[in-house]
Amino acid sequence: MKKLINTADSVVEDALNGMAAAHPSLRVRDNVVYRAAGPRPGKVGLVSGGGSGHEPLHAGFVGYGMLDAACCGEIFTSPVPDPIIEATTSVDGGAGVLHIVKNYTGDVLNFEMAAELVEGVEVASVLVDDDVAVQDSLYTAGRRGTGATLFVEKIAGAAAEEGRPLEDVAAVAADVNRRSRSFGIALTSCTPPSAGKPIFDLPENQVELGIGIHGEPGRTRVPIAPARELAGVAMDAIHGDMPLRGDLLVMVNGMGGTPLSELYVVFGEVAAYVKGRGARVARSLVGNYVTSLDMQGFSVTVCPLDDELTRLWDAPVETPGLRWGR
Amino acid sequence: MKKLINTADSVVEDALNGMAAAHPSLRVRDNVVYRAAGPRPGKVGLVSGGGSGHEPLHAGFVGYGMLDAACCGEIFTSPVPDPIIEATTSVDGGAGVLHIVKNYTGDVLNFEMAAELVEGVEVASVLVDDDVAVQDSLYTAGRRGTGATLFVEKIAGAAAEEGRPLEDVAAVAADVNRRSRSFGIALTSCTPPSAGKPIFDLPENQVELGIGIHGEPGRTRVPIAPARELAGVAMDAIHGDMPLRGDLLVMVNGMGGTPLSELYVVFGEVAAYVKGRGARVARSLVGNYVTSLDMQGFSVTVCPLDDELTRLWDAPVETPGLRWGR
Amino acid sequence: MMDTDLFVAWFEESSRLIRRERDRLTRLDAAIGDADHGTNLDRGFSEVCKALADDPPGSASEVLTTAGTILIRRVGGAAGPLYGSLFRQMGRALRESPVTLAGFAAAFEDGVVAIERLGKATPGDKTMVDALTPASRALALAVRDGVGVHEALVKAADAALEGAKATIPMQAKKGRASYLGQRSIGHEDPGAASAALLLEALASVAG
Amino acid sequence: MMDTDLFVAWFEESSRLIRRERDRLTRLDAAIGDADHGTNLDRGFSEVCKALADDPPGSASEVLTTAGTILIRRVGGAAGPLYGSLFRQMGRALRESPVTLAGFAAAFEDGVVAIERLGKATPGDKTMVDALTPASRALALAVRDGVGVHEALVKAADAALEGAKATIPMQAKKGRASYLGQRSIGHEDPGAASAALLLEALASVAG
Ligand SMILES: Nc1ncnc2c1ncn2[C@@H]1O[C@H](COP(=O)(O)OP(=O)(O)O)[C@@H](O)[C@H]1O
Ligand SMILES: Nc1ncnc2c1ncn2[C@@H]1O[C@H](COP(=O)(O)OP(=O)(O)O)[C@@H](O)[C@H]1O
Ligand SMILES: [Mg+2]
Ligand SMILES: [Mg+2]
Ligand SMILES: [Mg+2]
Ligand SMILES: [Mg+2]
Repeated sequence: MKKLINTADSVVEDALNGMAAAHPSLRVRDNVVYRAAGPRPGKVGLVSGGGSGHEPLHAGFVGYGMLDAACCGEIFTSPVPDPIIEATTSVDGGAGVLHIVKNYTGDVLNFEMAAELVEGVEVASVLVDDDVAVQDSLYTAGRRGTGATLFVEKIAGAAAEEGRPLEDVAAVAADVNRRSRSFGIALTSCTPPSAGKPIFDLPENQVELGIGIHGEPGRTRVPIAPARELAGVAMDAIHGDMPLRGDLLVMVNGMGGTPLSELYVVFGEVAAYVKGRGARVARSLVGNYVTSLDMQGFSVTVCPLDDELTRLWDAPVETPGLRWGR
Repeated sequence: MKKLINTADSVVEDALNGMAAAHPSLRVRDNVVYRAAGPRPGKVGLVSGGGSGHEPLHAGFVGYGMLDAACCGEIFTSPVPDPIIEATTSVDGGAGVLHIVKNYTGDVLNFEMAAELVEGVEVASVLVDDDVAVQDSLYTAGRRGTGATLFVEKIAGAAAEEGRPLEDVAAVAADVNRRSRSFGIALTSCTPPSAGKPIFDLPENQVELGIGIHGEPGRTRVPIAPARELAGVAMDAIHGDMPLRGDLLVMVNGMGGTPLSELYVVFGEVAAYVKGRGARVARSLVGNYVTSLDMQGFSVTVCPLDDELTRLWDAPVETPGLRWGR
Repeated sequence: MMDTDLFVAWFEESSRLIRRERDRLTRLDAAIGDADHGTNLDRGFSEVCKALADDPPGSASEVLTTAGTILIRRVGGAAGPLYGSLFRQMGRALRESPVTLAGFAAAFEDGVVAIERLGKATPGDKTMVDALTPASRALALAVRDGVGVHEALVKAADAALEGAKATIPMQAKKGRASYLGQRSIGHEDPGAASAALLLEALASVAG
Repeated sequence: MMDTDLFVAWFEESSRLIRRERDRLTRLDAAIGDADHGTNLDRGFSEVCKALADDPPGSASEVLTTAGTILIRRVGGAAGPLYGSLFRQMGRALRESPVTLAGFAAAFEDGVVAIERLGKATPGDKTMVDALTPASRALALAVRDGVGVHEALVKAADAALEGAKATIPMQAKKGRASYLGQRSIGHEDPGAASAALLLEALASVAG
């Protein structure tokens, strides 16, 4: 294992210290990243978090127009209840706090415990479960939360900045999640510092279909194919689950180790696919946003937009990971 | 080789098509990326370019506040004169055009030929040569242009938006380059699609010091060390060439395959180093900006700021790769 | 009878075994999960031992409550809240001190039920539950048959180990492994493996 | 005498050899550069052949000028402008057609000087110049000694090949390889290697 770290145990803390040093707009306390400005009275607070290793998610999305706090667990390990409780209490501006939780057993259990234990703060939660690679059935823990988390955090964040009440913000967040679908493909595994080697081995000529964002192996393994075909596999899975129509918000997301140029190649194919189905890419995002350490690969996330969601997506945002309009 | 591409020959074109599809603010013609809005009368035009494989540099920096056009060559191969001539003529708003050229024999020769052949446009050029790993002497082609290219494009771009005359903009660009120093360290090599395998092999326990941005091997090879030490090696090289003092613009740049979290770990160490020398990180940038395909590693670029340069750095910019203030 | 020191010793031995088996647990988690189970438990159980050393609890109930609370506070992921609830529930259930085997068996059953309630897993889902429920059943039988504490705990440990191995052919229906569908078959569940270690630890300190 | 067809054949054969040796040239460039020399020249020389086939030039001068222009237009990198200037300068210098060996030798020398001027490289810098100048010298001697065209071109090819091999122990002072400092020693310069191929091509078509 070759990594730019000091020790495997200190990597999360060291990275957060670096973030704090790089972004005066952020404060870091006990592995929770806050807006330096603190809570705004009357604004619903947005708290998210989960295991680390998905950067810029979540910490990179703390700031105006998105999150108020991000609770950062160890690599791929959801945070424990205490910091979630602390974050929830700290960001409450009197209008309550929304927990944005990716649907993984660990995240769900720890956020639930925190929500139960927190005192004097009205808490609502939204579960993100957009990954169509997993069937939502009695035979699984339900769909994973992946790329749509960014959409939920951005759009709910914009709604919160407008001063909307907690139930509104929660409803918008749930709506975005309900509309969103994702599918991911890996060219390589990733190496958690504490594990010291790749989570799985992928032969030089194979790719892993239907991967999540924790280096878990996917559903199946197939020979590597041209970007056009791989984009087709991802889009077929999404289109099969939710036929593409109308104006779409489309993200081609890198898993962390894939260069931007390759993501643009994939996006070109995704855009052609969307056009071919008579739908339209109204808004797009291409880059490494919801990652899995140094994994090479991509995921596509699609969310049909209406005028209101488009307006909220376009609203100003100022975070280390996503910024426009100010 | 495992890549998200269609064919090795089409990768540059495919990626540029994807960029055009993702960014309505851009137009792509003959592997040149332009602002869709076209030239602004009276504004100095900024044209840069070089081999591809460094994304988001250069194409990702086309837009308000930075470049007017980026000429994209094949992977690691500087563009030929024709597109440079075409770009130069197309972006001229009557105030002349500045060529921002990284100091590599191929880039220099092709931009020089273009500048000689272009007709009816006043052309000035700035050479970027910030890489302290190379001695500028009779025994080398001179220092390479690396991370400082982003600083030059951003700050000269801001000066151009203010409507300053060509010689001013060229002078600002030259000043930024003169102040800037960079040093890079690689954990792995990179794989150009047409080569099909890594340019060099690096044993599991070694890193390459003083690398450029074309997957060239560096000056020396040493055993992997903690991020603190590697950051120290890079900063010692920079500090030894230009003692750190006053307000600094500091970029910790990823080589393309390194996850953001590791770059923040490095930035934390770089910030501590700067503080330890009594200087101050006034502005910073952490991310994959001037890359070498899928190479894992980082580079640090430092530029001392004065009030004027700080103002130009902070000025609004709206490109796919760098955006703030609008 | 099981006294307070025995419960303290249980967590010390558990921590030792988990440290020893950490990489195996992480490898099992790498195969069908995210390769953090060993590291997470190692971190959590050593914190438990520190806490128990820092201020020695006065009763078995206190030992278990402290341990459960620290696991919830320090481990994270799925296993943290689940194991934490197991021990907190046992602490709540155990009012006597020293503890009789019958009392322990009942409390352990309560703890396992708490895990099942929290995780909504049932036997056969390929989780820690598949190691814990056989252990609980073995304890109940031992109480019925009136066997001694050590023998009972050895039976429980054997049952847990068997239960863990029995997860190998199962397809996971809960937790991360369930994302793999059929591909989860053929691997031992890391949580079941760690649960078996906990019962092995208890048997050996009661020896 | 060297007629127009010979010059056309020169570029066809060069293109064939470069295609055949592409991966070797790229490997040489990978060792001390950026692994694109073979691909770049292959692209450029096949474009040259297309152009020469599309409208057949009427004179040696035209062949060389067309070839040089296309190389500048299609190759990019350092080698594109350098080889382009070599051939464009030769085209400018060659007014006669068919061409005498003396005329060719003089034009070739002009071309090499053009490369030296453009790239500011001198012999010993570990560049294509180290293959081209010995070839030019060999041609001049052949003219002085009045040897035949084919024999002269074979001598030039041998000199170029020797010159290319002689770059192995050199430390690069120009181009990408110079960034490596001492580490450039022990590798043949890719541009010198491709220059040797060009002269080998000419010798074989003149045979
Ligand atoms: N819903 C559940 N009910 C019971 N046990 C579960 C459940 N989900 C996961 N587990 C157990 O947790 C173990 C994984 O723990 P760990 O790796 O620490 O957490 P995570 O899966 O969050 O990384 C699994 O092997 C399984 O035994
Ligand atoms: N300044 C120079 N003068 C003469 N030849 C040069 C010079 N710089 C580079 N070369 C030649 O160009 C070759 C590299 O060509 P190529 O790989 O196509 O371009 P690049 O270095 O831009 O990738 C080198 O091997 C060397 O022979
Ligand atoms: Mg985990
Ligand atoms: Mg090149
Ligand atoms: Mg796990
Ligand atoms: Mg090259």
